[in-house]
Amino acid sequence: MNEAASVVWVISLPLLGALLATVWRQYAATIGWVSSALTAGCAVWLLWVVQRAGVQELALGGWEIGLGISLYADGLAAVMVLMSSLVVLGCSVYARHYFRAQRQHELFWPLWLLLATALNALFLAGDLFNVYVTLELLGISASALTALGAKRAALRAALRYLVVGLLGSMLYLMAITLLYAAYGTLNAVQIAEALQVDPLGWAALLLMLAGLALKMALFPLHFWLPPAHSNAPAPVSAALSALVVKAAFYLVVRLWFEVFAPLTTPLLANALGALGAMAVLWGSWSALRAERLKLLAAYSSVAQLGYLVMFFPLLAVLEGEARQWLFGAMVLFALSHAFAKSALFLAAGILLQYAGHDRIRELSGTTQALPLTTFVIALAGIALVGLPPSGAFLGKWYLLDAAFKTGQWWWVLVLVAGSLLATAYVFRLLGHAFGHLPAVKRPVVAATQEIPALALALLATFGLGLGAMSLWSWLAHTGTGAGL
Amino acid sequence: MNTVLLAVVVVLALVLLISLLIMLSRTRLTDRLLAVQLLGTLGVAILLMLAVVMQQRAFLDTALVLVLLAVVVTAVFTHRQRGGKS
Amino acid sequence: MVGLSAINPQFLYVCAGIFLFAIGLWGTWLHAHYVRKIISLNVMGAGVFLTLIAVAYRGEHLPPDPVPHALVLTGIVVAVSATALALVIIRRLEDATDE
Amino acid sequence: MILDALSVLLLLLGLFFFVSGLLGLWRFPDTFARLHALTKADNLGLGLVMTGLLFQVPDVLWAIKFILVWLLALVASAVNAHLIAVFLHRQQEGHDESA
Amino acid sequence: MNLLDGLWGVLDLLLVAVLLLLAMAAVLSSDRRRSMMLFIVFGLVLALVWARLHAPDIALAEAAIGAGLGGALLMATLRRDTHQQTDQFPQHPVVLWGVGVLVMVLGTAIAWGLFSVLPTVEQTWRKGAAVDAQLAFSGVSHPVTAVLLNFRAWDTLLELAVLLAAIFGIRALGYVRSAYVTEVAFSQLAVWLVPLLILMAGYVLWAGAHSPGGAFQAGALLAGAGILLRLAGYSHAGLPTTRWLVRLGLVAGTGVFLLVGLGLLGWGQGFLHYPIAYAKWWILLIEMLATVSIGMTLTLAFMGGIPQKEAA
Repeated sequence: MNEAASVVWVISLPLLGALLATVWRQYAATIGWVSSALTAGCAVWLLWVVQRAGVQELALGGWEIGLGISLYADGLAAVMVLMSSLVVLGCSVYARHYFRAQRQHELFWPLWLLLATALNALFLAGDLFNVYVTLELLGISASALTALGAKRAALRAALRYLVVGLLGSMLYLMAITLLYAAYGTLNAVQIAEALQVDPLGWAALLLMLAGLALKMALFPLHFWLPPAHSNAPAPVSAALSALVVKAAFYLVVRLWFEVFAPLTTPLLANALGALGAMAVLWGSWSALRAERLKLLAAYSSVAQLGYLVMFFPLLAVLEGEARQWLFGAMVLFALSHAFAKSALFLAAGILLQYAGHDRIRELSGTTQALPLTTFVIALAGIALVGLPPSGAFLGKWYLLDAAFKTGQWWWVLVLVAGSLLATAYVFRLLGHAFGHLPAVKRPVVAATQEIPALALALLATFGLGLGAMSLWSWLAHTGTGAGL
Repeated sequence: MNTVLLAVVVVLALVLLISLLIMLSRTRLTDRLLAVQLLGTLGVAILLMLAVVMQQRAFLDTALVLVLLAVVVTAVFTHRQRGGKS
Repeated sequence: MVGLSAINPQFLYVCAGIFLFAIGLWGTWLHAHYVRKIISLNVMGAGVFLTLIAVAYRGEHLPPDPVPHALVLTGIVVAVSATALALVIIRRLEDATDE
Repeated sequence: MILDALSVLLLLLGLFFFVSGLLGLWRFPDTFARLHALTKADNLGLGLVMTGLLFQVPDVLWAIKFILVWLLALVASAVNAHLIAVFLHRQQEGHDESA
Repeated sequence: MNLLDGLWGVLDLLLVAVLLLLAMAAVLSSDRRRSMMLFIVFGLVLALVWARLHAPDIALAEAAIGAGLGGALLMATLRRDTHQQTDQFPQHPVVLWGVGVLVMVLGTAIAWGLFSVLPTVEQTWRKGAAVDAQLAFSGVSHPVTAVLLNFRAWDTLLELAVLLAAIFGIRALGYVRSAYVTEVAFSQLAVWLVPLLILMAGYVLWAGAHSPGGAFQAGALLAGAGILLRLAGYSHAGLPTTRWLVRLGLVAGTGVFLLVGLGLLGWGQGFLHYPIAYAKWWILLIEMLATVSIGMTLTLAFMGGIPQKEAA
C-alpha cells in the first residue's frame, strides 16, 4: 500500500468504526476504542509520511484535481489530525467507563466516531465545498452528542448549537458560490493561485470569516458556546472545546494565510485581533465569576481562542524567519490548549460523577477524595495560565516577544491582564479543591478514566513544553510555507 | 406554437400570483388550505407546460412527485394529534 | 414586451437569491422560536442555492454547468438532515413541557 | 395546424376554469361550497390543459406519462379534498381551530 | 423571437415576485401554522424556478425533499390543542430595522462582488467543459449523476454520513409517543398509494443514470411511502420489525460506498477510483443501497425515533 493511503485511512477508519458500532451495537464500545486507537496509529503514520516525503496530495477517484476532489496533507494538517486523533483516543478510553449503561453506549459511539471522521476529513480537505460538507457533518454530530446530556438544558443548548452551526455554514456556502462564480473551481490551491483583489474577494472573505467566527465562538459571537460545552457529557465537552472550535480556527488560518493572502491587510488583522483581545478579557472575567467548573472551562475556551486570534495582527506585520517561528508558536498554543482543555473536561466529568455536582464553592475535600483528578486539574491549569513548561507558555512568550519587537505594546497589556485573570480563576478553583474536610471517603475511580485525563494533561504541560523545540521548528518551516 | 404555450404559462403564473395574494389576504384556516390546493394544481399545470416548451421529460416526473407527496403533506396536517387533548 | 427581454434572467435570479439569503438571515437572527428560525434558515439556504444555480445558467440554448447542480443537490440533502434533527429536538422539548 | 388550433382552444378553456376557480375562492360564501367549486375547477382546468398539451407531445411515451400524471392528479385531488373535508368536519365538531 | 424572449422575461418576473412574496410572508408572518404553509408553497414555487433555470434534477429533489418531506417534517411539529401559535419578535423595532439594514448591506456587498465578475464570465462553462470531456469515462451518461457519484463521490459519501449523524441524533433522543389519528377510509387509500410511490422511487432511481433522478429523490419517495404507512396506522411504517435489520438498512448505503472505495484502494486502483468498465455497476449498486438507507432514514426522522412498542 502506498504512502498516500494514510490520508484515506485516518478518515475511513473512524467512519468504518461508526458503521460497525451501529450494526454490532453490543460491541459498540470495543469497536469504538479499537478504531480510535487504529486511527491514532494512522495519524502517526501520516505525520511520519509527511515529514519524510513532504506534502501529500491525493486526487480522489483518479480525476484531475478541480474536477475531482483532492485530499491535502501538509505539516499543519498532519499535526492537527494527530492532535484530534490523540484527544479522541483519550476520550474514547475514558468514555468506556463514563457511559455505564448499555443503551448510552449504543447511542454514543456511532455519533462519536462520526465526529472523529468529520474532524479528520475537515483537516485534510483540499476542496472548499468538501469543507462545507465536513463542517455540516461536524456540526450535526456535535450537536447530537450535546443532546445526549438528555436534560432539558442540554437539549436547548444542542438546538441552539445546531442552528448557529447551520447559520455559519450557510454564510460559508455563499462565499463558495462567489468564488466558484469568479474562478470556476472549488479547489483551494487553484483559487489561491487565481485570487484577485476585487469586491468579490472582499465579499467572500467577509462571509467566510463571519461564518467561521460564529463557529469558533469568536467574541461577540460566543454566546452559544458556554451552554453547549457545559451541558454535554464529559467526553463530548472535551472534544467540543478542544477540537470542534479548533477546526473552525484551523479553517480561518488556512483561508487567511493561504487562500485570501492578498486581501488580508494589517488593518483587517488588527480588527480581528481586537475581537480576540476582547474575547480574552471577557472570557477570562466570566471564567473567574463562573459558579460551576464546567462553565469555567467553557468560558476559558472563549478566552483561549481569543489568544489564538491575537497572533494574526502580529503575523501580518512580521516577515521572514520571525514570522515563521511565530506561526509555529501559534500552532503550538492551539495544540497545548487542545490537550489541556480536554484533560480539564475529563477531570470535571470524574468530579461530577463522584461528587454529584461541579459547584466550585463546594469542592472542598476534592484533593483528599480524588487526588489524581485534582492533579490533572492543576496540570491543565498550568497550561491554561501559560506557565512553563507548558506549550502555552512558549506560545504566549513568543507572542509577547513579537508584540514588543513590532512595537504593538497594547497586545502585551491584554496578554498580561488575561494571564492574571487566568491565574486568578485557576487558583480560585484549586483553592476550593484543596479545602480540607475532616472525614472524606475516597471513592474507587476507574483507572481508565483518570489515566487518559492525566496523559492528555501531561502532553499539554510537559510533552509540548519539553519536546516542543523540534516540533516547533518543523512547524515553523514546513507548516504553511510549503502548504497550499 | 412555443410562443403561444409560453403565453399560456405566463397567464398561469399570473393566476398563481393572484391566488397567492388572495391567500395572504385571508385569515381563516380553511380558506388558506383551499388556496394552497389551488396553488398546487397551478404549479403542476405550469410544470407540465414547461415540460413541453422546454422539451424536458423529467419535469413530468417532477409533477408526478409533487402530486403524490402533496397527499402525504395534507395527510400529516390533518392527522396530527400531538399535545394534550385528543 | 420587447423591453423586458433586455432583463438578463441570470441577473434577476441572482438578485432574488441574494434577497432570499438576506431575509432568511434576518429571520434566523431575530426570531425567538426555533421552528421559525429553522424555516428562515431554509429560506436562506434556498437563497444560496438559487444564486448558485443562476450562476450555472447559460441561457436558453446552452446546457447549464452541472457542477453547481450537484453541489445544490448535496446542499439540499444536508439541509433536510439538519432540519429533521432540529425539528425532532424541538418536538422533544415541547413534549417535555407537557409532562 | 388543426391540432395546434385544437390545443390552443383546450388550453384557453383550461385557463378559463383556473380563473373561475380563482373567482370561486374569492367570492363564494360557504367553505364547503368553495371546496366543492375549487376541486371541480382545478381538476377540470388541469385536465383541459393536459388534453391541450397532448397534441403537442413528441412521442407516445410522453403521452402515456401525461395521462398517468392526470390520473394520479385526479386521485390525489380527491384524496386531498376528502382529507380536508374530514379534517374540517372534525374541527367543527370539536373545538374550532380557525383563527 | 423577440416576443418569445419577452415572454420568458415576464415569466421570470412573475416567478420571482411570487417567490419573494412567499419568502417574506413565511419569515414575517406572526402565525406559525401559516408560516409553515407558506414555506411549503415556497418549495413548490422553487421547484418551478429550478425547472425554468434548466435544473431538472434539483426540481425533482425540491419537489420530493423540499416541498414534500420537508413540509411533512414541519407539519409534524404542529400541535393540535392550541388554536393559534403566535410568534412575536421580542426585540425593539429599532433592532428589527437595524438588523434589516445590516443584512441588506451584506446582500448589496454580495451582489456587488458577484456582478463585478459575472459579465466577464457569463458564457464560460467553468467546470462544465471538464465534466463534458470526462463524461464518457464516468460510467453514466447524465452529467449531474456523474459529478455526484463519480467526480465528486467523496462529497456524496460524506453527505450520506451527514444523514446518518442526523438519524443517530434523532434516535438518541429517546422514544416517541404515537401522535396520529387513524382512519379506516384513509388507510384503504394509503394501501393504494404506497405501491405507486415505491414504483415511482424505482423508476426515478433507474432513470438517474441517463436522465435527471437518482438516489436522493428516490429515497425521498420511499420515505413518502413510509410516512403514509405510519399515518395509516402501521406503527413501524413498513420498516422491518427486527431491530438489527433497521440498523443495517440505515448504514447500508454509506457502508457499501465506503467499502467499495476502500476495496478499490486495496485493489491498487486508488480510493473511489472505479475502473471504467465497471464504473456503471458500482455506481448502480451504491445508488440502490443508498436509496434504501435514505428512505429509511427519512421515515425514521419523520417518526421522530423508534416507536415505543419496539423499545420494550
